[in-house]
Amino acid sequence: MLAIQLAITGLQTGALYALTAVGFSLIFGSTRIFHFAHGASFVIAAYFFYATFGAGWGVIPAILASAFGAVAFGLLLDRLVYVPIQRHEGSFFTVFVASFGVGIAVQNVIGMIFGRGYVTVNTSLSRSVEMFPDVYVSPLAWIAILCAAIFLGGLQFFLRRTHTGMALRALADNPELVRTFGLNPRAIQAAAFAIGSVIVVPAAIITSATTGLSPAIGHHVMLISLAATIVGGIGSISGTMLAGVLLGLAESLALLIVDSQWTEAVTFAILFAFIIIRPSGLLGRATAH
Amino acid sequence: KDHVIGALFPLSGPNAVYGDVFMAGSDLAVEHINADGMLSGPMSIAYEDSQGLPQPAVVGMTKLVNVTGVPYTLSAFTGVSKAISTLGQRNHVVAVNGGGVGPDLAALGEYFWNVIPLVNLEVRAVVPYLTGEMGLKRMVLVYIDDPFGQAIQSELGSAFEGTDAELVEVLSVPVTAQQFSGVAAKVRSAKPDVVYIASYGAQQLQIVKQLRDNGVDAQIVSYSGYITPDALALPQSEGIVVTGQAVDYASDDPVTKRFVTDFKAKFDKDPTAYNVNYYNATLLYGLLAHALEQEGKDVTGENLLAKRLEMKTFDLVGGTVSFQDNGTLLSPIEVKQIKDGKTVTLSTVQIGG
Amino acid sequence: MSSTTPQLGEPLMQIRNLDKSFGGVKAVDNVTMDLRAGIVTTLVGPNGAGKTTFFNLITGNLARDGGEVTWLGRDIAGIKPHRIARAGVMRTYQDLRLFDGMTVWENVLNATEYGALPLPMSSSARAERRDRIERVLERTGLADKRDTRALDLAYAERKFLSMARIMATRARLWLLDEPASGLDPNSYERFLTILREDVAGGVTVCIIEHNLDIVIGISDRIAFLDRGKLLADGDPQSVLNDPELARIYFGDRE
Amino acid sequence: MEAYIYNLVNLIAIYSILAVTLNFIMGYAGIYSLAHAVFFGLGAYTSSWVAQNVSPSIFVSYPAAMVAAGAVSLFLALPALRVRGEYFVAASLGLQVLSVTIYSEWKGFTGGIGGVLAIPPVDVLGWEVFRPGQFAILSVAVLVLVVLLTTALVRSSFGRNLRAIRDSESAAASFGKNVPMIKTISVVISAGLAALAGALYASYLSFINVESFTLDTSVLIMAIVIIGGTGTVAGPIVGAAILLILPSVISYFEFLPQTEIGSLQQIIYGLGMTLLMIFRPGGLVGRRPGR
Amino acid sequence: MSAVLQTAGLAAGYGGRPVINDIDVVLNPGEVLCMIGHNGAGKSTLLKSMFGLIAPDGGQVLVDGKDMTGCSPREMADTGIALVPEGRGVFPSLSVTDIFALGMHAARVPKPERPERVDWVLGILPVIREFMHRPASTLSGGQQQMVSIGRALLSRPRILLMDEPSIGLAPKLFQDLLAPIRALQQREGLSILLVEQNVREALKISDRAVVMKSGRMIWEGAPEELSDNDKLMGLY
Ligand SMILES: Nc1ncnc2c1ncn2[C@@H]1O[C@H](COP(=O)(O)OP(=O)(O)OP(=O)(O)O)[C@@H](O)[C@H]1O
Ligand SMILES: Nc1ncnc2c1ncn2[C@@H]1O[C@H](COP(=O)(O)OP(=O)(O)OP(=O)(O)O)[C@@H](O)[C@H]1O
Ligand SMILES: [Mg+2]
Ligand SMILES: [Mg+2]
Repeated sequence: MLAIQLAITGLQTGALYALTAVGFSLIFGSTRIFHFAHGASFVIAAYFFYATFGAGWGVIPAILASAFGAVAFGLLLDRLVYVPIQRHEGSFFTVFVASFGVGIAVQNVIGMIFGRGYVTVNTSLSRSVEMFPDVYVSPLAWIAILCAAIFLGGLQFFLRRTHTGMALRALADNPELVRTFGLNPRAIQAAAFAIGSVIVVPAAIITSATTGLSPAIGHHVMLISLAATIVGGIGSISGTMLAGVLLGLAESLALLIVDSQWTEAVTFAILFAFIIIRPSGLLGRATAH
Repeated sequence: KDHVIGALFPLSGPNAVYGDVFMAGSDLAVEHINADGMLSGPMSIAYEDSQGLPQPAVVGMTKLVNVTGVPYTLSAFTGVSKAISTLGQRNHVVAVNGGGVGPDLAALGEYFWNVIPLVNLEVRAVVPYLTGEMGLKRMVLVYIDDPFGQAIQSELGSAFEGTDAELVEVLSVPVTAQQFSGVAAKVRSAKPDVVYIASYGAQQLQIVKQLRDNGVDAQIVSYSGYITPDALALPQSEGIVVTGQAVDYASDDPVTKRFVTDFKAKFDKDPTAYNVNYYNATLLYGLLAHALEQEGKDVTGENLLAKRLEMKTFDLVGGTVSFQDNGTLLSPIEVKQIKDGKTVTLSTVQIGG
Repeated sequence: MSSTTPQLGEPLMQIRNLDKSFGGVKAVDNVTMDLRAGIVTTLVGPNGAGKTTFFNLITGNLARDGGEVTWLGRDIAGIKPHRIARAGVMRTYQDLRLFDGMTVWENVLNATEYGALPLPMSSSARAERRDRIERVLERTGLADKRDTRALDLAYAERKFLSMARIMATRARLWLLDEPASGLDPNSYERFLTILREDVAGGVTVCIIEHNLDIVIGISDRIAFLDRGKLLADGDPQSVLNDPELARIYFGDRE
Repeated sequence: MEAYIYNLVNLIAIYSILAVTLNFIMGYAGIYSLAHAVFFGLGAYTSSWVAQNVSPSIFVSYPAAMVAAGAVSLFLALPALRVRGEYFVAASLGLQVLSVTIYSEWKGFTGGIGGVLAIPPVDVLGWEVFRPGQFAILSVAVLVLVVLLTTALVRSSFGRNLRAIRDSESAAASFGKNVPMIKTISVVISAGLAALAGALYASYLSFINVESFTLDTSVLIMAIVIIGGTGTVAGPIVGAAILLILPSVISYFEFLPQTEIGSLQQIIYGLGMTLLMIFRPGGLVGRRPGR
Repeated sequence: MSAVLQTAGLAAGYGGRPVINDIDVVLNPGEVLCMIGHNGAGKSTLLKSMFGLIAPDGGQVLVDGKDMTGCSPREMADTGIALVPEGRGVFPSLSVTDIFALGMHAARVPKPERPERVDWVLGILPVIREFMHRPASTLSGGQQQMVSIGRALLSRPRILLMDEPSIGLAPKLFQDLLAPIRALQQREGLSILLVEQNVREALKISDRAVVMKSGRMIWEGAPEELSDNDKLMGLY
């Protein structure tokens, strides 16, 4: 019973990880921008929802506000920070440090506005009900899994079938050539940020009701996203999704064997092992040469 | 002459919420001391951000000791207190803790004082109440994997010896963890009728909420660190039993009355034990320095220490208190329950010295 | 380096039944040939014929599926690229792969430094090495650019730097992958001059080239590869005039 | 005041050593490690253990720290041989998180979160060095040593080989370089020297715990290198000085509201990092933007 | 006869360093103009600045007599210009099919016409059929070059700028490629600016030739004149 319970819990966690990680993976995969502040997008989306919902806006307007917050942040960051750095041919790590700095700033600004403590959105949906004897599942778990399936399926379709999807992959390979084709790399990059940021919204909202929020929550989210992106294979969206779910499951099922302080280590041991054994990731293509 | 004392509080980072609480107490005490003209000059506090972490704390302490030149600092958090205690001892600067409750804080040398009863007292008070009055026999402990949590674990282990109740499962969680649905599943599968939560900051609230959300209906118990505004506001906190030093806010003594009245006026809410402790820690400096100035002595760390040993008892908020020789306060412990966002006292337990 | 010095025309490297495929594509298919001392062998063939792959197999950059390669009589199966290089087989890349962050001088100097940790070096050896590099830069026309980062060089200069690196080593077999592609007539005349001098100095060369002027200007022998198969291997005239090969590769040459 | 400055000098020297050693693999070999704090920590723990149980002599405890870190760094060399770029970053991240868990749980050696208390002062030829002023001499001396050693290596053929590997691994191999060997040696040297910083840190503070060796520290070290300027000699030291002095400077801004000072400090710190990267992407000491 | 594409006093460079100066080049409707010049003469720079990939430092770019100086590649493409860039003009991780699809999308080719266009290009470059579904990273150098040219043709440009298409191509293949392009040009009035080092082959299909040296145009005339090797070498 405990195993089943943990598997379901892991699935829920994994669905949220997948949603968050895919956003990062999409942005990183297509723009090569190491968007470490993706965790901050998550925090912003979550607090926007918390604030507006708490102010009595109703669910739908609050979700829209949350999406607005995340997308606006992503786009602004792209315009004001990443584009100028790219103009100077800043390296991968220049971007990383800049992004990390933004992450610190956002965490503290959120702390000043909303308090540095812990807040949560109260809803009866987070209350678990007994499905089978001794197996409790909350409605939010189903919502999380459903959201992940819908969003990720939609994204997959979008990337495979639409030209924007192809353009995102092309951008990863060679921005200059994108221009030669007569496309605008800036616009494609902005699209990557918009899509990548908006896709954290369901995860952020669900987290605000289950785990609850503190300004520092973005950090962990970011690490998991990074791990899932790599385990899944850079540039592989479906790989990232799968990896996100697997990491969630591993983290939860690990409790069957080890104490909870080892669960994070389990996640990252998987990451480490993956890189050594299968460097191209779960579904990544081995690149030539 | 100006009086400056130091304070190492978490002003940023995940534990910053405590910094605000501590400051509310210490700032009020400074206002009172200055208003009374208790000292020869205006008193102020130099705050340094410890982030609740040892390394920034050591940097801040070095600055307080060497640049500001304070004789007396306020400290908080077990890790921070341990890290700075060596500096305090070496430089003869008193460090006073009013927030950390790890039992090993009692053994950090003569320059390290605690104006807070340490958590071993709280555990010793609550276990008989749970097993006796409430008739709860199967306990699960969820504790944070640090010196504080470990202290509670060992304290609980011995508290259960010789009773008919038992500790059926012990689950430790890492300091940084935020996801507890898995832990909740394990708690549930142990079928406890009481769960003890030993953590702090945002984490303890996340544990409580997630236990409740994931179908753990058993009685939850925690310690004084749980009594923060955030926790009281959490709907899932309803019915939780907590312990804490007994402060008789209704007491007639003038110090307590003035504190309670002014606190309510200033912050528009009831004070908590942390507010009291840092008020007391600051006031303690005022009392000692006042006494030293009366005698025409310098206000140095050595003299403050000597004076405390000499005076022994002090009129602080909550009544007259006395220190043990190791510099730690003894205080009665209350067992309380959270009802509608407030605590209601269930019982007060006297602890012998 | 081996002490046995094969005479002009004796096989330095022998390749027997070499095979390599990628998924379904047979990139190199049962190729057998010798690379003989002091001789320039030109590898020609349509795009995707497997020429670059053939180089990758000889240098150990790719693992072969079957066949045998011996260098100075020793089998070099499974030997790491750096060991094969130290044994005297060096190459250039179609996409150059210069050390972009280093200066011209450092690029060339580094090509001569094998050891992981710096070894003490006598001052005469040091001077000898410096002179050697100096001469190489002089001949490739890079002497003025010695302190320029490889990244900042113009196209032709990059091509010549790629040559300069290999010229400064003591490699006995050079594998050159389209070293002159995109060079203007002036530059490739210079390139040919350099290559002829080095060949006269005893270097053995295997070169991949599509430019017929260069092929004609330099080859002692031409090996023709198509779809991984060695279709012809002989003196330049007979290969160039083979009507079948002209049909699939050379096209009409006036 | 003096003691305060010495204290800052000590911390700057210690972080400079970390930054210089990270720069050694990052700036020259292109091995971007987010696990440098692991070796910092291992050095600190090992030297503390040796100082408490064997001898506090600098000639015993410090070399022991270097050897331990050098040996464990082979775990980092493993992914470095297989992958590059962001994959390696993630691998090092994995190692970092794993190590933090091990440092938290292996309480016999590290004291867990509680840390190691009362580490004896380091013994240099019979002198116990612990006062900030004296210790500054020691820490700066070690820094100078580390800088000299790494600079000498970088300017030698070894350094050229590292840069060659960074620019093109396959071409380096084609010119006879034993790429795995060179990478492994560079990682071991970097970790071994970083352990010296750990040893200094432990004997200076006389208290260490795992919180000083977390991912945040690794990121801080990396930020120091990048802000200072990768692949330069002075960069890491300038970076360390700036990043350690900045917070203390901000805390002198008396006009900031007391309760928010911590947050404001962090905001200024974070935005400062970002702005620096926008306007000086090559770092303070690095090449100017553009080609 | 007015020019379809023309520059007037065009100057451009990188990071403030001028590379080309005062270039007046005229591409007439329906002609193949061959441009040659030594390495580093600035030929690629000229093409890039004409196509809007780098902003000119001075002078003008005119398309059909209309001033389009400083327009983006997007706008240039919309006027019916396509550029085959120097080097490998493919996205390594995209399959050939995707590269073609993206190319047609960028060129705003109407959806229903696309399959037909692809067939048409495969008729000109039949070898591509063999590796249509492979990612471009697994293609040989020459195969990538073919895909790059194929993609430019897909938009059925009025004006085709080609930067050294012969690099890495087998001689026969280059001939095979030039023949249909020449035919296309003659049939449909396509105007081509061809930058080539492979002078012999390029001049065969050219109507006119220009020579660049050190950032300037130094010669202009009939291709036959350049076939005389001594004259050619004299210009370098
Ligand atoms: N990593 C790979 N995966 C799959 N196929 C590959 C790979 N590398 C090369 N090929 C295929 O193997 C064949 C030979 O390629 P190779 O690069 O050796 O050709 P080449 O003769 O050098 O051609 P070119 O003259 O165009 O450079 C080609 O069909 C190519 O597509
Ligand atoms: N991206 C760039 N940044 C800076 N300088 C450049 C850049 N591209 C080219 N250059 C310089 O501009 C000059 C002209 O280069 P360009 O590529 O236009 O010459 P080209 O005539 O096309 O030569 P090739 O025949 O070698 O292709 C050269 O000196 C080159 O170094
Ligand atoms: Mg090739
Ligand atoms: Mg060019």
